[in-house]
Amino acid sequence: MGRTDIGPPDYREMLPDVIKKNYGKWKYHETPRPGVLRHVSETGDEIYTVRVGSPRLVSIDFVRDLCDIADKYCDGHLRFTSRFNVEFITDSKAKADGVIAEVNKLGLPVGGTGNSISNIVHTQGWIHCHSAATDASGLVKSVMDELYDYFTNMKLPAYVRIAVACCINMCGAIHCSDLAIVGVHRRPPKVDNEKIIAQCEIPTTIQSCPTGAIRRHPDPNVKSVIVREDLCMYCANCFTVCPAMPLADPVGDGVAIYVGGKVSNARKPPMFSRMVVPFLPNNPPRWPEVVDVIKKIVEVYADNARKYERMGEWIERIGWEKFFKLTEIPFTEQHIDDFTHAIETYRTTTQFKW
Amino acid sequence: MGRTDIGPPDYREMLPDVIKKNYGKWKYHETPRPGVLRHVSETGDEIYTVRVGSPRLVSIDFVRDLCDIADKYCDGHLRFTSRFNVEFITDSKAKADGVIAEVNKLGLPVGGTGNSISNIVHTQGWIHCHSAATDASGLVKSVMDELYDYFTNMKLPAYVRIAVACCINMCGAIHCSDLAIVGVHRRPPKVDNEKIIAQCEIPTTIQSCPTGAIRRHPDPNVKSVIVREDLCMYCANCFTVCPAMPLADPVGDGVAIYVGGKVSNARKPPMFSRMVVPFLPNNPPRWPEVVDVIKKIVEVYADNARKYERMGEWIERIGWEKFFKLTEIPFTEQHIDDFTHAIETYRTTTQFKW
Amino acid sequence: MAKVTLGGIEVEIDEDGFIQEPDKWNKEVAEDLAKVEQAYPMGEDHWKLVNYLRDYYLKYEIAPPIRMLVKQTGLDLKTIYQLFPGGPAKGACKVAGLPKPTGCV
Amino acid sequence: MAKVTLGGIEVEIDEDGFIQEPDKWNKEVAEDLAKVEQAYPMGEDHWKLVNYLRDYYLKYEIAPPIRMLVKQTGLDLKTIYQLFPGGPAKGACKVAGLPKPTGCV
Amino acid sequence: MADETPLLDELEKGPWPSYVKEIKRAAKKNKASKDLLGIQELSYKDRITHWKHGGIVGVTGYGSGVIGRYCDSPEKFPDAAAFHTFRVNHPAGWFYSTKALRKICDIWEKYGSGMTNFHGSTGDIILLGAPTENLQPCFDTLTENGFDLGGSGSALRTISGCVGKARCEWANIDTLDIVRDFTSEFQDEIHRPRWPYKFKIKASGCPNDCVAAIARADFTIIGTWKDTLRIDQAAVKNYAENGFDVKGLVVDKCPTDALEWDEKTKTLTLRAEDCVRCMHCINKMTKAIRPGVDTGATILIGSKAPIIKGAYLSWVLIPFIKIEPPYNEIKELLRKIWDWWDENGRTRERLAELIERKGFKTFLREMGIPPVPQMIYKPRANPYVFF
Amino acid sequence: MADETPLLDELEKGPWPSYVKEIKRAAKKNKASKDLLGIQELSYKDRITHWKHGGIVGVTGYGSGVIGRYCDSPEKFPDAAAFHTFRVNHPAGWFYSTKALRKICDIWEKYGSGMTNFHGSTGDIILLGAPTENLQPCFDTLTENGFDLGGSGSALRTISGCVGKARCEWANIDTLDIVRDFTSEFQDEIHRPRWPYKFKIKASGCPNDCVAAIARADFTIIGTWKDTLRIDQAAVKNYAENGFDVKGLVVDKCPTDALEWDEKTKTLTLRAEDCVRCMHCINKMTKAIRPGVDTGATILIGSKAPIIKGAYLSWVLIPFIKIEPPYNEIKELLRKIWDWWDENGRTRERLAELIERKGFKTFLREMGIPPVPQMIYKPRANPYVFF
Ligand code: SRM
Ligand code: SRM
Ligand code: SRM
Ligand code: SRM
Ligand code: SF4
Ligand code: SF4
Ligand code: SF4
Ligand code: SF4
Ligand code: SF4
Ligand code: SF4
Ligand code: SF4
Ligand code: SF4
Repeated sequence: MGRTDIGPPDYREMLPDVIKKNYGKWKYHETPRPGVLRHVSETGDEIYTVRVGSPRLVSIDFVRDLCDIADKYCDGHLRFTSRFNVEFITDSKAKADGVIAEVNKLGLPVGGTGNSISNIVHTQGWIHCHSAATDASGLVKSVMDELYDYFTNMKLPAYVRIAVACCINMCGAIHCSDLAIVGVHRRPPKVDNEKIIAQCEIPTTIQSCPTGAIRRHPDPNVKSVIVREDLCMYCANCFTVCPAMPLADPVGDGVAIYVGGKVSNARKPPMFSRMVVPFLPNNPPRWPEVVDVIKKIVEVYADNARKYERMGEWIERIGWEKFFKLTEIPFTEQHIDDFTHAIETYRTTTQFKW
Repeated sequence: MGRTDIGPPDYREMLPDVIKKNYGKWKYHETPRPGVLRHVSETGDEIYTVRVGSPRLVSIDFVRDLCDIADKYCDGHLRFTSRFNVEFITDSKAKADGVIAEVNKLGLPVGGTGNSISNIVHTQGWIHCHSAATDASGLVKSVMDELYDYFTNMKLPAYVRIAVACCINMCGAIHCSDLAIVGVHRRPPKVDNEKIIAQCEIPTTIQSCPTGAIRRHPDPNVKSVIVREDLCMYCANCFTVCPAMPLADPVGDGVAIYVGGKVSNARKPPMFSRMVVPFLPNNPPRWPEVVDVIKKIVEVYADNARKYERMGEWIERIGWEKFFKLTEIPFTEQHIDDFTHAIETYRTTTQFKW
Repeated sequence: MAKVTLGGIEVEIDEDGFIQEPDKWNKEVAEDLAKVEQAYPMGEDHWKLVNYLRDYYLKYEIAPPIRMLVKQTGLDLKTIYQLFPGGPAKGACKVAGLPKPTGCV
Repeated sequence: MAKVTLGGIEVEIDEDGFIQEPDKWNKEVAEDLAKVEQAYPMGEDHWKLVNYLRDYYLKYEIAPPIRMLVKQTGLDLKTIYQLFPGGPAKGACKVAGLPKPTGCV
Repeated sequence: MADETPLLDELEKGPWPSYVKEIKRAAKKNKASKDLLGIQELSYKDRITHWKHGGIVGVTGYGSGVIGRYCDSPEKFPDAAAFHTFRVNHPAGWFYSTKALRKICDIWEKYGSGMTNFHGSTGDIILLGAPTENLQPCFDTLTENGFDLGGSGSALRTISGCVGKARCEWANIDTLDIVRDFTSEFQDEIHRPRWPYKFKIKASGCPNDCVAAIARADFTIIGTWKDTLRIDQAAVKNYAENGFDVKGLVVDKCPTDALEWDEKTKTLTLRAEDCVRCMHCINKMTKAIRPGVDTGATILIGSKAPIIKGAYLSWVLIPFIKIEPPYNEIKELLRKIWDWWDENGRTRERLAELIERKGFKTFLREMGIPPVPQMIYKPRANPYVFF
Repeated sequence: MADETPLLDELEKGPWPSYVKEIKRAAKKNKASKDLLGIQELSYKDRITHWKHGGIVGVTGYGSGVIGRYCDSPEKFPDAAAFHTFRVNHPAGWFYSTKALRKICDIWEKYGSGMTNFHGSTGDIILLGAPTENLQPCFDTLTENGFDLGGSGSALRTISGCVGKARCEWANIDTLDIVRDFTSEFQDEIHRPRWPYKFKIKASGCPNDCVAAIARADFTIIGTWKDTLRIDQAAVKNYAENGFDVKGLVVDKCPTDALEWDEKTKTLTLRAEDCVRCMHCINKMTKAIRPGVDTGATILIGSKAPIIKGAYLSWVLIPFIKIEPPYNEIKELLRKIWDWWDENGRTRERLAELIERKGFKTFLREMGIPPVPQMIYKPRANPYVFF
C-alpha cells in the first residue's frame, strides 16, 4: 500500500520565480490585447499572461504540447484558470508573442479576457455521466464555434459567462451564469420493480422526491414504489439515489436555456440565471436550435446593453417583458415559477412595459 | 320583515352639484396649504377640499357636528377618505376658510395632505375585538398627539402612512405601511379541555396552525388538542377558529413595529413593511415606549431621506444596516426571518455597510 | 353560561343559543332550537339539512363547507335561507347541535 | 449481470461485486465477500459492523448514517477503514449484503 | 359601569381629537356607551381585552353584516353585555348627503350605543354596539331608509374604491360606478357567506392606489392607460421657470429612466415604450403631465393580510382591459374565480393561497388566460418544470 | 469499438479546439479511448447516455476520489466496459511545473485512457477512464509522485481558490495558502466520507469572486477590507484626460452612489461609509483605485446547485474576520458547523437546507455568532416571531 493523505503538491513548488518574487506585491494590471494581461508589481517587475482556450476534455498529448510551450517561454510553468483556460505567464512581451505564435500553430485561440465570452464551464455529459440528459462537450464545441469571435475580442458590453450542465444537478456555477444551457428530462422515471429491491433503499428513494410524487407500491407484496406522474417534474433526484428509476429518453430529453445570472459582487449583487427557453430538442452533433437561440440572445444583448452592464443587469433595467420582446423568444406557462418561492417572482405592481 | 339586498344608496345621490357637473372632467389640482386641495375642471369650475382629522371612533353627535358644517358651506354634502379623514368640498376659497374656522372651533385639525402624516388607519383593539393584543384607538391618540405637527404641515420628504392593528390579523393595509404598529402575543394558547369539545372543531383547529404545533390530545379519551409550545409563534390563528385556546396575556402581549412599506406604484413598486422592533410592552394609557420609537424613526427619516423618497425607498437606498445604525434600534435574532420565504431575505452578497 | 330547557331536558347554551353539551342533543332539542330560529315546524327539508350537518360533523368533526352542503342536500342557498332564516351557520348548525361555526358553513 | 459462487451458493452480483439477490445473504456469503474486500478473516469487530449494518437495514430499509454507525458500534472511522479498507460503503455494506449505497454510509 | 376613568382621562389631553371624549359624549345619553367606557378603562388597567370570542348573531335572511360580541364581565357591565356591531355598506366613494348621515345618526341613537366608526377599514360604516334584541328592528329601519349591510364571514366583503372621477383628475376608470354596480350585482354574495373564506374587491382609479387595493383585495382593479402620457411642454417650462427642479425631482426619479430633460430648451421628452405608468412625474407636475387617453385597468389578484401563509400583495392577472358598463367580462371572470376557488379551496384558504398551492399555471389554465411576461417580475430560476 | 464516427466528425470542424480531435488522438494509442469514441458516437446517434448508474469502486483506505462508471454495452465496447475516473487534487491556484504535469501524463498513459479534464468543475484534475484493476496501482503511483486524490461522495470536496496574491493585485487574503493549509488539515474529511452529503469550500481574494465561491460552496470565503479604498488622484486625472468617462462608467455605476466626481478639478471623492466594496470602481480604474489595507474576509455559507430544495447563493455569516495562518478560528468554525450539520442533517441534506429547515437563528445560536443586520438584505415582513 502506498502513501495516503499526502494532499496535492504545495503550490509554492509550482510557481515560476517571477511570481514567487512578486507574490502579494502586484500593483495593477492592464489588458494590452484580448487574451493578454500585463501585471505590474510594486517591485517594478512585470509579467505577461497569455490566456488560451482549451476544450477541457483533452488527451495527455495535448497537455504535453502545452508543457513544451511553457518550457520554452515560461520557465517551465503554467496554470489553468477557474474556467478551464490555460495561462502562460512570461516576463516579457516578446515571450508572450512567442507563446501566441505557438498556440496559434496548435490551433488554439488566445482570448477570454475582459468583456469577452470566456471558455464555457461545463460537465461530463454523454462522455461519462449516467445522469446526462444531453451531451456537454458537443454543445460547448457547437456554441463556441459560433461565438468564437467573442472569445478572441473584447467588444461585448461586459463579461458574458456561459455554462453547460448536462442535467439539473448543474455541476458548475451554472445557476449563476449569464447564459446557461442545461440538460433536462421530460419524462417521469420508469420504475424497474425487479431491480429496485437489490439496488435501492426504498425510504431514501421516497424521501428523495421534492414533490412527494413517489409512494410505496400499493401492493405490500411488491417491494417497490410507484410514481404519481402528475406530480413529477423530472428532476431525476430519485434516479440519483435509485438506479432502478431511469428517466433518460431520446425524445423526452433535451436542453433548457437560462439567462441573466452573475457571480461577482461588482455593481449588482450575484443573481440567479432564469429560464428563458423551457425546452429544445437534443439535436446532435451540433444542436442548431440551441446555438441559434444563444447567438440571438448574445447579439440582442450586445446591441442593447450599456457598457459594463452584465446580461442580468441589462435585463433588470429593461424588464423581462422587454427581453422577451427583443429576443422574440415566446413566453410560456413554464416560465412562470411554481416551486417553493414562486410567489416572490409574481409582479406585485402595475409597473410593466407593453 | 323589511327589505333585503337593496345595497347601499347610489353614490350619485350623495354628490354635491359641483361634482356632478364636473364628474370625470377634472384637469389638475394643487395644494394651496396643508389640508386644502384645489381641483380645477376642464369646465373652468374649481373646488376646494378641506381635509379634517377625525378620531374615527366617534359619537353620532360628532357626525351631526360635521353635518352642520357641511350644511353651512358644502351644499349639504361631505365625504370621508380611505384613511378616515373628513373632507368638506366647497366651491370657493372663502367657504373653505369658513370650514377651517369651524372645524378648528371643534378642535379638529386640518391637514393630512401631501407630504404629511395622514390619519392612522386602525382597528378595534380593546374597544371591540376578542383578538386584540393591544388597544388601537389609544395607541393612535398617543402617537398622533406626538406627531400632530406632521399632520398639519407638509414638511416631510414624502408621504408617511401609519397604521395600527391590534393583532397580527392586521385589519387594514398595515402590512404595507411606512410605519406599522401591531399588537402581538408572546405566549402560546392555553387549551381549555372543558370547553373545546362544545366550542371547537378539532380538525379545523389542528389545521389552523401554520407551524403544525397543534396535535390531537395523546389520550384518545380526551377530546382535545395539545400545543407543542416550541413550535408556537403566537399567531392566534387557532384562537380565531377555537375560542377554547386563548392567548391574551397582560405581560405576554404588547406591540411590534414594522417600517418601510408602501402601496402606491409611484417610483418603486409596493413594498411590505418589515419588522424593526420585535416587542414593546403594553403600557397604557400612552404607550410611551412605542411613541418614542415612532417619533425617533420619523425624525431620522425626516433628516436623512431625499425629497419625495418614501420611508421604504430611503431604507432601500441606504441599506437596513444603516437604518439600524441611524435609528439606534438594536438588531436581534427576531429580525431575521425564519418563515417560509426566509431564505430570500438573506444577504447573498459581500455588499454591505459597516 | 345559561341553562335552558330544550326538548324537556336542561341543556347549557351559550349567549348565542348554541348548546354546550353536544351529548344531550336529540330530535326534541333540535325542534326547540328550531323554534328560536324561526324554523319551526321542521319539515322534511329541515331535517335533511340538520341530519346531513350532524352526520357530517360526527364523521369528520367539522361542519361541511357550504358548497358541499348545497351539493349533497340538493337545496340551494336561497332555499336554505328560507328554511333557516338565520342561515346555515347561525340557523341550521345551531339546530343541529354543532359547535358555533367560526369558518365554513 | 454476473453470477458467482459465494459461500458455496451461486449468487448474482453487479460489476462492483454487490450481491443482487439479498435473500441469499448469509454468514458464508459474507465471509467470501470479505475476502474480496481485504477484510478476511472477519473478527469480532468486523461482525459487529456487518451485523449492525444488516440489522439497521432490515429494520429501516436504509443504511445508517456514518455518524450513527460510529456511535452505535463504538468504532471510529479510522478503525472502520482498518477493518474494511474499502470503507463503510464499498467495504462493509457490500459484505453486509446491502444495496449499493448512493448517499449515506 | 364606571364613573372613574383615570387612565382614559389621560387620553383626553393632547391636540389630536380624542375618542375618549367621544365615548364620554355618547355615554352621557347612552348606558351602553357608559359601560363601554368602563370596559375600556378596565382593559387599560388589566392590559387585556374584555371581549369574549366570537358571537354569532344576525338578521333574518342574512348570514353576514353583524359581528356578534359579548363582554366577559356582564355582571359589571350589563348594558354592554351584548354589544354587537353592524357593518353598514357605504355609498361608493364615501360621499354622503347630510340628510342621509343624520338619518343614520338618528337610527343609531334609537337602537344602538351611539358610537360609530366612520369608517371601518374595509369601508363600512361601523355601528358599534347594539344588544341582540335590537338587531332586527335596527336593520329593518336601516333598509327602510335606504341603507343595507356590508359583508362579513366567508362572504364577499364590502367593495370600495377611491374618490375617482368624482374629484380626481387621474381616474382612468370610473371607480365609483364600479363599486356601485358590482355591489348591486353581488348582493347575494355579500349577504350570504358561501365560500371557503372572505373575498375582497377594491378599485383604484390609477396606480397611486388611494384605497390600497393592491395590498388588501383578493381582486384588485387599478386604472391605467395603454397609450402615452400627455405632456404639456408650455406647462413644463412654467414649472422649471418657477424654480421646480424637473431634472432632480422628476426625471431622475423615474423608475425606468423614461424621461429626458433638456435643460437648455426646458423640454421634457418621454421614451414612451419605457414608461411603466408609475404616476410619479404626473403626481409631481400635475399641471403639465397627464395620463394617456386610451384608458382601462390592470387586474391583479391575491392580496391579503398575514393569516395563514403570510401577507400577499396582489399580482398582475390581466395587464390591460377596458372597463366599461355593464362590466360583463369582469363579472364573468369573478364568477369563474369564485367557482374554482370554492371548488378547490380549503376552509380559510384565501384565493392567493389556493393559487400558490395549486400553481398559478393551473389557475391560468382554468381561467383560460394566456401567460404573459407582465404577470411576473422574473421567470423561474429553478429547473423544476412540469411539462 | 467504432471506426466510423460520422456524427462526431462534424465536431472536428469549426474554429474552437475540438475535443473529438483529442479523443481521436488518444484513441490512436489507447483502446479504451477508442471505445470511448464509439460510445460517444452511439450516444449521438441514440440521443441518450450509455453509461450505467453509479459504480462504487475505490482505492484502499479511501472512501472517495474515484467515480465508478460502467458502460451499458460492454459487449460492444469491452475496452471501456469499466471506465472509472480519478479526481486528482490540484495544487492551489492550478499552478503546475511542466515536470509535474508531464509526470501525470506519463502515469495516465500507463494506467488509463489518456483522456483527462483540466480541470473538473470542482477543481480536480479528472483522469478519465481506467479499468477497475488499474485503480490501486495508478493511485499508488500518483501518491509516489506527490499527487493525491480529491473528494467525492458525502465528503469534503476539493477546496479551490482564485489565483490570488500569485498574480492579482486585489487579493485581500492569501487564497492559495488557505487552500493549501485547509486541504492538508482536512485530508481525512476529504478522503473518507462521513457526513449527510457533500461539503464544499471555496475562497476568492476579493468580491469579484473569480472562483464563483458565492455560488457553489457551502462555506464561502471572500476577501474584503474594513477601511477605505485607496484613490490615487493623479492617476484618476490621468484616466479622465485619456478620455475615460469617469462619471458615466464609474461614478454613475456605483451601486450605493458613494462616489462623487468633480468634472472641473477631475477629482473623485468617496463617501467611505457608503462604499459596499463591490469592486466596480477598482475594476475599471485599476491604476487609480485600490482596496484598503485593513484586509480580511467575509464568510458566507450555503450555496449549492438545485438539488433538492432549489439553488442557493451563499449568504453572510461573518461580515468581517481576519484571515491569517494558522487559521484556527475558521477551522474551529468549520468543525462546529460540520458537527451540527452531521448531528442534525438528513441524508442528502446540504448545509443550507438544514439551516433553512431549522432556522438561521437556531444555527447562529449553536455557532455562538451574534445576529447583525449585515446577514440579511431585509428584516422579516411576516409577524411569525418566536420569542
Ligand atoms: C484567471 C481568473 C482567476 C483564476 O484563478 O483562474 C480570473 C482573473 C482575473 N479576473 Fe476574474 N478571473 C477568473 C474568473 C472569474 C469569474 C468566475 C467565472 O467566470 O466562473 C468571475 C465571476 C463571473 C461572474 O460574475 O459570473 C470573475 C469576475 C471578475 C470580475 C467582475 C466582472 C464583473 O463586472 O462582473 C473582474 C473585474 C473586471 O474584469 O472588471 C475580474 C478580474 C479579474 C482580473 C483582472 C484580476 C486581476 O487583477 O488579475 C483577472 C484577469 C481578468 C480578465 O480575464 O480580464 N474577474 N472572474 C479566472 C479566469 C477565468 C477564465 O479563464 O475566463
Ligand atoms: C382622498 C384620498 C382618496 C379617497 O378616495 O379617499 C386620496 C386623494 C388623493 N391622493 Fe391619494 N388619496 C388617499 C389615499 C391614498 C393612499 C391610501 C392610504 O393612504 O392608505 C395612498 C397609498 C399610500 C401608500 O403608498 O402607502 C395614496 C397615494 C397617493 C399618491 C402616491 C404617493 C407616493 O408618492 O407614494 C399620490 C400622488 C402624490 O401625492 O404625489 C396621491 C394623490 C392623491 C391626490 C392628489 C389625487 C388627486 O389628484 O386628487 C388626492 C389628494 C392627495 C393629498 O392628500 O394630497 N395619492 N393616497 C385618500 C386620502 C387619505 C387620507 O385621508 O389621507
Ligand atoms: C372592523 C374591522 C377593523 C376596523 O376597526 O376597521 C375588522 C375587524 C375584525 N377583523 Fe378584520 N376587520 C376589518 C378589516 C380588515 C381588513 C382591511 C380591509 O378589508 O381592507 C383586513 C386585511 C385585508 C384582508 O382581508 O386580508 C382584515 C383582516 C382580517 C383577518 C386576516 C385575514 C387574512 O386572510 O389574513 C382576520 C382573521 C379572520 O378572518 O379570521 C380578521 C378578523 C376580524 C374580526 C372579525 C375578528 C375575528 O378574528 O373574527 C374582527 C372583528 C372585530 C370586532 O369585534 O369588531 N380580519 N380585516 C374592519 C372591517 C370594517 C369594515 O367592514 O369596514
Ligand atoms: C466531474 C464533475 C463535472 C465535471 O465534468 O466537471 C461532476 C460530476 C458529477 N457530479 Fe457534480 N460534478 C462536478 C462538480 C459539481 C459542482 C461544481 C463545484 O463543485 O463547484 C456542482 C455544483 C455545486 C454544488 O455542489 O452544489 C455539482 C453538483 C452536483 C450535484 C447537485 C448537488 C446539489 O446539492 O444540488 C450532484 C447530485 C448528487 O450529489 O447526487 C452531482 C453529482 C455528480 C455525479 C457524481 C453524478 C451523480 O449523480 O452521482 C457526476 C459524476 C459524473 C461522472 O461520471 O464523471 N453534482 N457538481 C465535477 C467534479 C469535478 C471535480 O472534482 O473537479
Ligand atoms: S450535470 Fe448532471 S449529467 Fe452532467 S456531470 Fe453533473 S451530474 Fe452528470
Ligand atoms: S424525477 Fe424528481 S419529481 Fe419525478 S419522481 Fe423522481 S424525484 Fe420525484
Ligand atoms: S387587528 Fe386583530 S384585534 Fe384588531 S380588529 Fe382586527 S382581528 Fe381584531
Ligand atoms: S398561536 Fe399560532 S402557532 Fe401557536 S398554536 Fe396557535 S395557530 Fe399554532
Ligand atoms: S387612486 Fe388615482 S385616481 Fe384614485 S384618487 Fe388616487 S390618484 Fe386619483
Ligand atoms: S409615469 Fe413614471 S415611469 Fe412613466 S415617465 Fe413618469 S415617472 Fe417615468
Ligand atoms: S477574486 Fe479578486 S483577488 Fe481573486 S483573482 Fe479575482 S479579482 Fe483577483
Ligand atoms: S467599490 Fe463599489 S461601492 Fe465602493 S465606491 Fe467603488 S463602485 Fe462604489
